[in-house]
Amino acid sequence: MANKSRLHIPKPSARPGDKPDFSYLELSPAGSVDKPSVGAKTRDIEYLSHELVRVLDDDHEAKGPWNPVLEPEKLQIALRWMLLNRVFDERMWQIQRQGRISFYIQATGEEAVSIAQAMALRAGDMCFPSYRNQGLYMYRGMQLVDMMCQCLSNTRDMCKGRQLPIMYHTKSGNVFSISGNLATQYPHAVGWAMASAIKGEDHIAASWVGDGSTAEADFHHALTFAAVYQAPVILNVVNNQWAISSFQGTAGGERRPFAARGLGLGIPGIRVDGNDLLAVYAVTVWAADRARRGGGPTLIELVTYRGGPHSTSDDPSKYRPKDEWAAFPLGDPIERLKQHLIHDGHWSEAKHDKLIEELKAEVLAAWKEAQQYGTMTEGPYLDPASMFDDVYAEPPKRLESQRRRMLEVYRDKGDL
Amino acid sequence: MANKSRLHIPKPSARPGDKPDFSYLELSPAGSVDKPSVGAKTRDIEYLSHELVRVLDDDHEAKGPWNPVLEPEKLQIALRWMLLNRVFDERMWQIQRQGRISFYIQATGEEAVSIAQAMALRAGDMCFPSYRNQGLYMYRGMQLVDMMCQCLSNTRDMCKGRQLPIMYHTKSGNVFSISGNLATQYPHAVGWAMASAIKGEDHIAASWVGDGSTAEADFHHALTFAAVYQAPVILNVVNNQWAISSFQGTAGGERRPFAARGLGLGIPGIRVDGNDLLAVYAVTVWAADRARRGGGPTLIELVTYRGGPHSTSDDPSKYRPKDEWAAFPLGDPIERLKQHLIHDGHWSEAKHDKLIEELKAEVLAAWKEAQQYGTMTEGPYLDPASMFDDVYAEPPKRLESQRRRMLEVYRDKGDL
Amino acid sequence: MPQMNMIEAIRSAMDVVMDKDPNVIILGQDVGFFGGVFRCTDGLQRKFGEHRVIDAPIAEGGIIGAAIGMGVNGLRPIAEIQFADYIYPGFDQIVSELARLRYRSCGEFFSPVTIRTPCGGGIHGGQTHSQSPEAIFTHVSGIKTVMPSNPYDAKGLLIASIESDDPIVFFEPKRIYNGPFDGDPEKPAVSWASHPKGEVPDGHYTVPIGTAEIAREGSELSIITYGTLVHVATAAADAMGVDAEIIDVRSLSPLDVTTITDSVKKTGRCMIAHEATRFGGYGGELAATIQKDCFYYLEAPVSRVAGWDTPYPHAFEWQYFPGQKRIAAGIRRVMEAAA
Amino acid sequence: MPQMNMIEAIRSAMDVVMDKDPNVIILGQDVGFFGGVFRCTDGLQRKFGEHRVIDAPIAEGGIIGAAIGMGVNGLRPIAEIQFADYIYPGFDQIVSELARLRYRSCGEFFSPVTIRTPCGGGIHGGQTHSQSPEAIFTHVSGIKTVMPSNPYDAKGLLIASIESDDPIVFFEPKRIYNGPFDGDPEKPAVSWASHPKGEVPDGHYTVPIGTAEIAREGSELSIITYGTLVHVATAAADAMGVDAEIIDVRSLSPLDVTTITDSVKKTGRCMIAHEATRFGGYGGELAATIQKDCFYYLEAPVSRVAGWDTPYPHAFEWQYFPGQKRIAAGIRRVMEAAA
Ligand SMILES: Cc1ncc(C[n+]2csc(CCOP(=O)(O)OP(=O)(O)O)c2C)c(N)n1
Ligand SMILES: Cc1ncc(C[n+]2csc(CCOP(=O)(O)OP(=O)(O)O)c2C)c(N)n1
Ligand SMILES: [Mg+2]
Ligand SMILES: [Mg+2]
Repeated sequence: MANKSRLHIPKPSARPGDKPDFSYLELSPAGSVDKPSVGAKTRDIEYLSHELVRVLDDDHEAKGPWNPVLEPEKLQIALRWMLLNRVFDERMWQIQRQGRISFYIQATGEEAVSIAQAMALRAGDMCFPSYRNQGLYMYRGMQLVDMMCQCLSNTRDMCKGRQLPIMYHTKSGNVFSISGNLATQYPHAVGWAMASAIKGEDHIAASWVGDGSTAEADFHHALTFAAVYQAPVILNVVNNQWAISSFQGTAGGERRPFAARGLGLGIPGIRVDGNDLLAVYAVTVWAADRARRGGGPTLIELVTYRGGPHSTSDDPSKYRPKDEWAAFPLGDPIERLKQHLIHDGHWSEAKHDKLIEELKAEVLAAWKEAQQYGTMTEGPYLDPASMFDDVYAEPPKRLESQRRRMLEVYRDKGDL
Repeated sequence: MANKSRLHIPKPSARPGDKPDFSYLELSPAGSVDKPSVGAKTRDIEYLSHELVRVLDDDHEAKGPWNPVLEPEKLQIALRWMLLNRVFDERMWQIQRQGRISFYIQATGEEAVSIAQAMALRAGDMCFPSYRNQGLYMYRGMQLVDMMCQCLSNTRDMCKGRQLPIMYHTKSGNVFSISGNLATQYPHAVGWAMASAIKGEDHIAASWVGDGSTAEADFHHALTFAAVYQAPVILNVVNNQWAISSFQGTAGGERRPFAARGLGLGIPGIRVDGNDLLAVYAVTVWAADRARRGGGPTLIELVTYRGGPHSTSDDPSKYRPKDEWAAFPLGDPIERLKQHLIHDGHWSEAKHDKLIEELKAEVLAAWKEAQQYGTMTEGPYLDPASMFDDVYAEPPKRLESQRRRMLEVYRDKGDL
Repeated sequence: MPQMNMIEAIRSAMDVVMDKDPNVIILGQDVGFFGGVFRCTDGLQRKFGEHRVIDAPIAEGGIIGAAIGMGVNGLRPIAEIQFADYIYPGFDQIVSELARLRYRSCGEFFSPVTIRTPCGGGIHGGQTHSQSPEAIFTHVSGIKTVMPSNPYDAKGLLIASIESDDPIVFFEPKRIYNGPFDGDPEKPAVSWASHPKGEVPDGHYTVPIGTAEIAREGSELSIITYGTLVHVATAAADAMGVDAEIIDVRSLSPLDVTTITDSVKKTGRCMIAHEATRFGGYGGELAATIQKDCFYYLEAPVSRVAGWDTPYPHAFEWQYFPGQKRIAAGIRRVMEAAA
Repeated sequence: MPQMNMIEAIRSAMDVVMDKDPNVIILGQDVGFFGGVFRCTDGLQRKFGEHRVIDAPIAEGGIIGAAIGMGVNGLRPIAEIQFADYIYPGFDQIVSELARLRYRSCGEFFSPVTIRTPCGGGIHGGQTHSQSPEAIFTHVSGIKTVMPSNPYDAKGLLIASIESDDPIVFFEPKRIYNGPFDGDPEKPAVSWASHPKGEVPDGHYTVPIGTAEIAREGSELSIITYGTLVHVATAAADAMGVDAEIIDVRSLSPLDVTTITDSVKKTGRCMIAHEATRFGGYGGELAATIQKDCFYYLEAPVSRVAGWDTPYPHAFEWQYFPGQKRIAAGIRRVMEAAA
């Protein structure tokens, strides 16, 4: 039957053993894309969804109308956050490999997304992240030790042991609780933004999904509601080329950029070099401004690459070339910002190395502290009886009696 | 709170008491829209989603590149089918009003959609209709008496009393079973088309949803799968301006035509005058051709107007101007085709009146016949024991015992 | 005291809460200008404005998803799903998000959404306007599931639901919107005016979630039921002259086990009745609990009368619906079982 | 006879059927080139081509919706949902369409889709990789619901499911993919090689849907269970030295009532065990049926051991999971109840 089949089957440009091939990626030269006014009509800015907004060029210079012209100090801070994200991920990955946490997800290669966008938003804006946005939590003030304690499900775990590692949340930092279900946070962001508008506040919401997740119903729900009510929301699609083993074409990325997905609803889309911190910052500021002024939603596609495996449960050598990341034309966001700063005379290899060492030490110190609150194998442990809390605000009797029954059977952690 | 709210609330141009206002509808002059080749690239035909393909002009002449140049006999047949649809609906409406069936839905004002598209498709193509596509069943050979028997849930009911009136199906006619749940048939059509491609057959599928239903998840699923696998399918959005009491803007129609919804996935969209049988026929033939040649899906938006109430349960005077239909700039599809035929010298008022009388008689005869198979108040009745059939291909024992128990309690229809 | 039918009582509940709390908003298909296909929100948009009574796109998943986000941002959304049969496209948002948000964020985030939806049969609605899907929600930890059987409870429970910080699926048995229904479709319609529970205070009051009510005291057997069937069961017992105690469960989750088991311990016999299909239905949970807690009191097995295990068939509505005859047969089975 | 683990058995089932019937195709996330996140479809795309083993977009509703359409057009689709926790976005298509298509079209249209999905806990998967949502499917008329507990049954039931013209939700308890699990996470993993049901014929055979199996004969009480807990319950009974009869339900709907009630009539005592949360769970249906049919034989109330009524908590997996201790406590309760 396969022989006569006329079904189109999307195929990635390279599989293991093949030479990486990113010729399918349409790139615009840095600085080449016009920057419209925030009040521009959607119809007049459709081009933004097909071009690629870039600020940093191949010679590490910042160029063109989207250059946000940030002070060197601010860029050094951004570099620091991206590096922290990377160093943290590396350490946690190792820790998982040593069996000390059950699961982990890296953002390797995508750090500019969370850091640049966190920088571009205001503290009162609400973020509805995916599981690869740990940078948002960091930037919004979550302590490394708290993130580690969450991954350890220990006595300081903000999730009280109820969630898989990396499923953080912070109300004070205005970053939502991560769900294991893809894209469900997208309509939440739109609803949150609608409420903000209803209350006459000027806070906006932002949410993130991956390229693969755009196929989910909630992506459509979010876009539809955002368009209908012109909700002040930024809807980000992080196109890191892969969804576990499926390349972005499996989600419909073969023909048009994901940035174009909202055009048919009148939602402007911007395609941006997701590994160019300056560009990401600039488009996010633009979209936030637009939303805050009542201009409605913007869809931002961040073109990047998933540098690591999908998660600690994944082995990408089974489905993509080992050296694909190295061939990715948009490079590594950290390296690019570093080179830009060096090029402008505001940074050096030595400073960079020193910063990395500092951050490693910071992460290590946090890890040491985190373990004091308990590890998987050594106490102190969370009280299992707490698993019956927070199911409801007003708990039904049956949960109390189940709690009692549980305690009759399992008196302590060893007692299974 | 409402005072400070900055939320955008879509509002229809007119509510009861207001003067109808269709200035929001963008119209292209008849004959003015270019017709691309079937092999044209999606990017090159985006304009089709923003224009309005029209063939019949205000002087009833057929014009321009989309004119399918159909023989007068064919047009007379089309007129006949549209009229039959209308006359049937009118009669069934009355019958419901008399309490002789429990429910009915008209297609009044939208008859060109089903008839023109049925004419444009091949018998082996599979249709996945909405509840306003009765014309498809008629054209595909379903007898009026069978449709009536379905609405009566009588002994000849193809649904054996299991479905609300109007929820027909015909396997031999290749028209799917109607669901009460909106838009669920859309992904079925795509899956069916995928199977056709997998089997190497050249049958295509077509499906229909309303403007309001485009907000449902299944609309997105269907578009995504159709785009990813380039399924040979025509996805129709019948924009009749209303979804019960909600105008098309509530589904996101304020900013862009529904025809543009697939552009971001690379699905070409065509916006067509849905009350112009020639135009609808022509775009459908074009899209079918494209699909059959492996060009993939096309989204067709049919701009029309729901001439009647949503269903027999609805009262539109509560939410829209009474005279809105009369003000609709695209008129009535039957009247327009009639005038075109008269203009060309192939029809006359007298013939038209006579045809209506004929059709009324045909419908009445069918109604007389249908009643012989049972009415709601008089036998013969379907055997209630049959309600346990077809839940499964291989029925579990519990259904047999429930059937027995039911029969112990209710021995005959009166015995409730 | 004013007389209200269930639609008026439900509308009054929303009116009262919206007057009191500017954060309460309504989101749903046709709820705004039109006032809802069953008129439950009629007049509310006129009174509270189109920014608080909002017509929504036809996307149940979107309505619930957006409502969750609104709730997280301090609003107290009431989401109307036009028919319970159409709640499934929103199922993932209910189960995976609404139900678990408080738990997974340890109370930092929650969303006090009330989902109102008309359910049940008896209105010639066919397969897709007659379903009773309550059982599947009772199985979801983190959600409360409520179904009133009369105007007084409808208003009191709905106010309690809207004001609760817990998410609630609030089922409205549409067959009794306009009057109680004893299961006989041939009888002329009766209005709520003649029913004591048709008397509904104008102002604010609550009926606590988690409490069942003894709808009719009796000593010979206990009938555990809810929604429309409370009235059918009462009529059946009356017609048979059986001294049945009828418990209106009202709050399916959390369940008021004590009121139910006290009754069964007293009568020693128990029948459960619901409209939903029997297999895997909520009656299973009730029967399992009752046989466990009342084992030594039961003189007969706990029996269930329910919708047959088929989709809801349009033409055989009255053979499908657990009407008086089927309930009577069920009662007889329980009464005749040897102790 | 070859030894297979459950993954191999499941793969073999698909392989055998695909060899036999060119209309069988597979659709799911990561099922193609990669072979599935649990490797169940590993090698099948290589063998049958990418037009029969198809990587799908991440849209469970789309996967099931498209599969239905394919089935209507003569294919026999196997849809893989990566985790049962992610089946809810496809719930409407399952309940409103797949389950009812045959009924509403009186058999003219139907779609023989098999939905395979890994379920259950015990793998440190947290809330969204551990759920057991089988109960909600058993309540849906028109769907069959199956859950094997060993490689032999997995293959036989899966072949029967794929070949059946009825739509089936086929749950795969992932904790026992690689070996039986007695509930003690500290013990070294065991493989299926040492288990008699790890012997799996290479070719075609079926295990009929609708039949339960006596996993272990006994006389003192009946334990009714399925999936992973079959092994946990066996280990618990063995450890306690209780002569329990353990029934592996396997086919949740349709249910083999006779095998179950025969056992309970014989032993006079009954405990039900499942991983899913207890309230509104499938155990309710089982208990309701058993107390009804075995009332005069029961010496103690039917008891349920199940997941607690909370979301599945990551760190307290072993306090949540109904392990040997909880099952033992349940057995004791049933055994100690006065007759
Ligand atoms: C509803 C749902 N379906 C499936 C999964 C399993 N899953 C987890 S991540 C993933 C891939 C997501 O890819 P993408 O959206 O591109 O994000 P990325 O991992 O690349 O950041 C899948 C299929 C899930 N978590 N939720
Ligand atoms: C899933 C679902 N939600 C809601 C409804 C109730 N409903 C029936 S028709 C309708 C309006 C549909 O409008 P549209 O799609 O524009 O089609 P039209 O009636 O105008 O042809 C609604 C909301 C339904 N049938 N199914
Ligand atoms: Mg991705
Ligand atoms: Mg419409």
